[in-house]
Amino acid sequence: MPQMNMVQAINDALRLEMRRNDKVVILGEDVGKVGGVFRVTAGLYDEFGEDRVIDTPLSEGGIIGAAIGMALYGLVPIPEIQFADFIFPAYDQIVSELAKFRYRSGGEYVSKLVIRTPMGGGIRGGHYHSQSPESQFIHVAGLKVVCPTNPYDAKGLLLASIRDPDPVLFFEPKRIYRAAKGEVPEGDYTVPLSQASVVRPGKHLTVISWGAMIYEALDAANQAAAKGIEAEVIDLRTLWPIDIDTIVESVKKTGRVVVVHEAPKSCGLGGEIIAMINEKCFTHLEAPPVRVTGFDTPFPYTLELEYLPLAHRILPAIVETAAY
Amino acid sequence: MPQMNMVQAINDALRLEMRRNDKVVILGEDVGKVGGVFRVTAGLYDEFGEDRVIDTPLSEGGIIGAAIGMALYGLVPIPEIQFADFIFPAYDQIVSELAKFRYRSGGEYVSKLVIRTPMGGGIRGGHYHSQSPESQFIHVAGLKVVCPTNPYDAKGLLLASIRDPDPVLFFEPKRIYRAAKGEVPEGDYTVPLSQASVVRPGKHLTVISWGAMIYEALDAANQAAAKGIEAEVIDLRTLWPIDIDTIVESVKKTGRVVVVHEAPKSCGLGGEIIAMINEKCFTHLEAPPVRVTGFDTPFPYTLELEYLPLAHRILPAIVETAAY
Amino acid sequence: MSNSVLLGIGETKTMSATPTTTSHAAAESGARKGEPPQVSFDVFRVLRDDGTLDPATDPKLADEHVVDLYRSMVRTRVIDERLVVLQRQGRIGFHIGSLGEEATIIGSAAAARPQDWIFPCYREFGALLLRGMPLQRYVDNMFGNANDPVRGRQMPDHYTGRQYKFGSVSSPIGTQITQAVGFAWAAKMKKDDLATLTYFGEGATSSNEFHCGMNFAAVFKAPTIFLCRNNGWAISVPASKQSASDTFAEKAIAYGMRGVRCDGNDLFAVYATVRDAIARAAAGEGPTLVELLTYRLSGHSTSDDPKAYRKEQEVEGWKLKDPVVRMRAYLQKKGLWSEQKQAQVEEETDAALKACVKAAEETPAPSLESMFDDVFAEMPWHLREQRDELLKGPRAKGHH
Amino acid sequence: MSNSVLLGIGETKTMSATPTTTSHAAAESGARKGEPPQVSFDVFRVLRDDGTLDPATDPKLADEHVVDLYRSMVRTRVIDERLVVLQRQGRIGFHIGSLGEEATIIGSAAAARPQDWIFPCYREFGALLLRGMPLQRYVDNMFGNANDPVRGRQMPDHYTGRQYKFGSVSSPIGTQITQAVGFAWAAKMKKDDLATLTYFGEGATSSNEFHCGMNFAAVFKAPTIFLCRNNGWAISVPASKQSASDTFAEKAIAYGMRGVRCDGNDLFAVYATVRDAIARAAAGEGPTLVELLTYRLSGHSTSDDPKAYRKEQEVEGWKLKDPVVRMRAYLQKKGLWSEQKQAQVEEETDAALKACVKAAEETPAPSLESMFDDVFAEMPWHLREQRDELLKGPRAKGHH
Ligand SMILES: Cc1ncc(C[n+]2csc(CCOP(=O)(O)OP(=O)(O)O)c2C)c(N)n1
Ligand SMILES: Cc1ncc(C[n+]2csc(CCOP(=O)(O)OP(=O)(O)O)c2C)c(N)n1
Ligand SMILES: [Mg+2]
Ligand SMILES: [Mg+2]
Repeated sequence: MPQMNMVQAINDALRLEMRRNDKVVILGEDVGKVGGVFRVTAGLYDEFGEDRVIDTPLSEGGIIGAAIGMALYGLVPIPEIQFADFIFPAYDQIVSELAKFRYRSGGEYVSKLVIRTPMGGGIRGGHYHSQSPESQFIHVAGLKVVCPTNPYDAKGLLLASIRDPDPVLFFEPKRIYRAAKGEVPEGDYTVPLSQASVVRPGKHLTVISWGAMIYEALDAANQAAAKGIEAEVIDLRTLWPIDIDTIVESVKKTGRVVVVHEAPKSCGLGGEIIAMINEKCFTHLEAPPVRVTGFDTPFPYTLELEYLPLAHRILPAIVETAAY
Repeated sequence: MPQMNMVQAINDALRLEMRRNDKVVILGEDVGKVGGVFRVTAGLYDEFGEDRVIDTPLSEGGIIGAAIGMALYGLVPIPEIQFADFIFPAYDQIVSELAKFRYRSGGEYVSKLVIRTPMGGGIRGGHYHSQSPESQFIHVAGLKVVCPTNPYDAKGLLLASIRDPDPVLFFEPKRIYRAAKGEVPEGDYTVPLSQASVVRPGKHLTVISWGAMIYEALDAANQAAAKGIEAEVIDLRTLWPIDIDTIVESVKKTGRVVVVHEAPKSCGLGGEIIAMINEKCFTHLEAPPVRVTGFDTPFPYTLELEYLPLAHRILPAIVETAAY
Repeated sequence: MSNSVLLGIGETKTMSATPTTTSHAAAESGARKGEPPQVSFDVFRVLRDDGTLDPATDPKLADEHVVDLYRSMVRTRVIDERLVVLQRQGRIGFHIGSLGEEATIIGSAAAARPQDWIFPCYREFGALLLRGMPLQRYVDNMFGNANDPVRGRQMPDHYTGRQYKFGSVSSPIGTQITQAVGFAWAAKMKKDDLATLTYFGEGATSSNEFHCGMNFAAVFKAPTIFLCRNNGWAISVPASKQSASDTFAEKAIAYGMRGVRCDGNDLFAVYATVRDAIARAAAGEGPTLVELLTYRLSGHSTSDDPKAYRKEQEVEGWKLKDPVVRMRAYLQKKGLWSEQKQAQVEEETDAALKACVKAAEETPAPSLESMFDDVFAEMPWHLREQRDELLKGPRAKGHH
Repeated sequence: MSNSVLLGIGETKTMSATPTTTSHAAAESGARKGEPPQVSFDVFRVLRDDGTLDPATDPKLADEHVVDLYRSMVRTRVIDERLVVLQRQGRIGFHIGSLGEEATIIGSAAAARPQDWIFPCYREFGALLLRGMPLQRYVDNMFGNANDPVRGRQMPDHYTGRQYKFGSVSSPIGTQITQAVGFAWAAKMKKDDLATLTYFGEGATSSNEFHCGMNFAAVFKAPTIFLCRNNGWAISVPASKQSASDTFAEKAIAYGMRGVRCDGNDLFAVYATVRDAIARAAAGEGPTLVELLTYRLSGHSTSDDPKAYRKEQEVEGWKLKDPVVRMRAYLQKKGLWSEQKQAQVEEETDAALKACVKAAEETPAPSLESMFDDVFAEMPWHLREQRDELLKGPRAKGHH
């Protein structure tokens, strides 16, 4: 099996699906000739031509609005938003239109598309090239939200997202675009949506995370293991609809929870997960669930490594929660 | 003291502050000559003229973008968004610019303004005239979020919001625009931000809510009282920064929590409140905290009374939580 | 927009944006990408004040066809008036109609070919009925009952009609515009011969969506016809305060798009203009922005009282240009219409509507369960839970 | 936009949007609201190819002033080149500069009156330095250290300079445009005599913000000068794919605004155009859209390699129009400049920059606590808690 990084695996998935299905088109800023600012769409313009890999004007609203129209027609557009931070000019189309099309038309119309966008910190991008806006989409009924953490999942989840009947936001953790490497099967396979993955089994405590922070959670869990604490680490993979069963099963076993995410704490997905755990398995909780997250400030430049919930901040949370 | 409804009280606050401070200007769609589609700005155009009560083109992005510029200049704009559902074309300016101005300029620039907008269901407005998007703003660091529930608070909170140094989103629960009536002092007074109000004391259980649902919570609490359950009802008034002390104090006393809000459940403020309660007073919890909220669907038209978390849905939650 | 003269007082000057070009991608020489955009500030007219057609512009429709379209206009108007009454009686919650704008809607929808798709704003129920939607389904939508095509989920007049190649109405202003562009562009990619028509008011030209949609359509030559119903008002804001440009048609220049102005109260003019624009689009000549000069004779919707912001005098002026009255005068002059026919179509419409209303009122509300369908293709666990919880709990007071 | 001829090859045709008007608020008669917008497709030039000034358009600047502005252009360029090296060395994280666009920035900022405010895009550090910001503070911003005016919170080149009447850079394209309009509009309300200048690239004309800002400025006659640096590229997307219009200036027509085109590599032309636009705005004649024809000689930023999408040949063509080279030729011809002076200003700038870099590198990172300041005027409980938790915990590896 070939070794790939995340960028290559996503590129591979796009190429595969574009060959398989001529309804798939890519559009966005700089996605064509130059293959995207992170080179995720590299080579696709050459293979599929400018009608299927489309450089657009600088307008996220236009990209998503037009993509919704294309999808109503029956194409499967995969618009790219250059950075998740720049998705907001298209927010109205996403939350008012894309999310509600099937519902508001009584099932007559479906706007099936996959919005790909790099998210998260770790590339010294400051306020506007680092954000993780997942909860701003999860709160809106009708959207699926996916976030892969390794090349295998990236390819399989993207293929599953493209073939899923609902609109999907596919957030790509850019901090690990090149750093996360692994074996990726050639050819077709999917990783099912809404199934979390237990990336490290453990019995003392459950760490729930996604995206680039999974590696930090694992790092912290390994350090905790040296202290005799066996943390189970859950990679959500699909953020919404969330795999509640895997979470509940783990928490019932461990009774202790740490949720880790890059986004600011308040009204992030972490709070939602804790509320759900309260609803589902309150009596199993042996310690207060804890969050290790980005702070409730804009994303800083110089101090980004202090802002991010890296292993050095996760470890104390694990230790304290285990000892509670 | 004069009796007023919410619309009159807000109008009174606007008039008072515009007389007091010639930097205050109002802008929005239909706010001028006709006084707003809910008549909240009625009479202000006549008193203050078209330079201070400004009918704008149909562009929420223009309204908020220009208002931010006005505020940078030193005015105190009070833009109106006709319905909270239509705030999204301006979402980028609010979350990328307004929220971050002070921070990103190292304190050099402040964009102080108050966005007023009617929110919530209850007027048979369907998908797009009923939503409660507060959590989509609370998640973004740098914004204050206020939501009054009665005419006295509406006036006092609006005056406080206008004089507060930070940008404020002022959500007006339109279901009770005219239904909520009460005595409102003439002249100047403020209700401080970030102070919740215990609108019904009780010892068995804490109900936390805001906006139009406060009346439903009170209704349910009164019905519960007939069954011997004394619920304490907290009206948050300011949603962010939240008054954690009042919440924690109550939960420490009661050990039981029901949060009620109109917005969809997932990633709503309710989940955040439960997570905070877990962090602050986990050991005091005697029952799993419960949410009674809008469902995770778009806001429906015909079935809106079933969608809303009205008293008939709150009461069972109170009874079950109290009996847990 | 300046407010100077009554619509129809002869306007003659035209303008086409044909500047020479200075560019800067210096090394890439080459000719202009296409024809220069043409924008006409003439108001295109066919139906003259004397009730005859201008032979120079007459689209030459068969008499029967014209009579049929007139019937549609009358039906649209009768339905409009009756729905306002139903709203006043509290039997429906809301109505937003097309009083005075019937020619813009019927004329344009009639000009569309069967394969063309319509992306509506919210005043276009006349077009939906013209496309074949049964009146009953429209009325069910007004009542939000179990037979409503949108299952009672949206406000009245938020209809949908996929099988009639008619989009899904939503409230946010302008969002249909970019969607119409994407749809047409996709069809073009697939070499399918279809165009999209998208309707919006002049107020919507201020929206983000207008800008994005116009730009993408022009850059990618999407076969979309942008139908700007300039009805003078965006709720209480006059067209003159919406934009400082002299016309809405000239906004096309900014995008290198063709733009035209047309008497929107002249069914023949609307028909000819839209038919021509579609033909150009189909021939690969790209999109057109059509400014349809018309007037909203009623309030913005049943929630609005226009007396608060505009003068009766202005309304009276426009009543003289009422598109239904003008058509009727034309048909009567040609001997194609009579008092009797008029009474007949009005009565028939009224009767049909009454029957539909009765049926709609007798139809139950959508089921509680249906509230949780169609959020996703398959219902996820959290919605199943929420549904089951609702079903086992008590009903709201006033539950349908 | 079409790509036909080299900038500077005589362009003569002009166009002004002066149609007669048809309106429809019939009862409200009355004249046009103002003058018709004038849009010129001429490329306004002063500095001719032979290195002399066109006497017809010469803004008649004092020689010393011109020499000063040239020095600013050179300084800007030297700083740009040196910062790219620092980035390659890994000493700064990022740089986005103005190589080839110096005349657009220095010429326009120089034309602003002291009371006018600048709302920058991200290539305008030259304007900030011209306005008096000490070089050290700019360099501190490049390093994001404790002395950085934005306290290390934003990426390099996201500067701010309130005391220099210079706005706060943010990354999202176009957001400064509407803000500049609101600011100018507020000043006008308060009868303060000031204008705002806002910079953006031709790519930004596709943004929502351009549309909203242009429309509001024109409707409310806000004294804002819209400076569109048309540098040919939006990262890898050529201007020809950004819009189907022939020029960016003509986008003004859509808004009833004045629009002009100007050789952006001609400092005199930029100066005269902007001075004139400000004078008009100050006289209550409203805003102007200025298209400045220029070229981005470097990559989009240090993160970009333009070889992947454009031909060296195109770049070479534009190097012949290098604004710094053109100015220098002019000054040397007039005897106002020499090799020696050139060497001197380059060396001085280099030395000054080196010293600033040294100081910046020796300055510590912003304090941990500072990360929690300025979110709100007063720190709320949740931020105090988060701060205290961070302070008492361990530091990150690689912590500054
Ligand atoms: C984004 C958004 N903002 C505001 C509104 C409220 N609103 C509904 S219709 C309308 C006026 C529309 O005017 P115009 O575009 O001219 O269309 P018309 O109603 O005249 O046909 C407004 C402001 C809305 N529906 N969507
Ligand atoms: C809303 C938004 N979308 C995308 C980007 C990424 N981006 C940064 S600069 C740029 C191109 C800008 O081109 P132009 O406006 O011509 O300005 P120039 O860089 O050429 O000066 C893009 C796409 C962004 N910063 N903001
Ligand atoms: Mg209108
Ligand atoms: Mg550019």
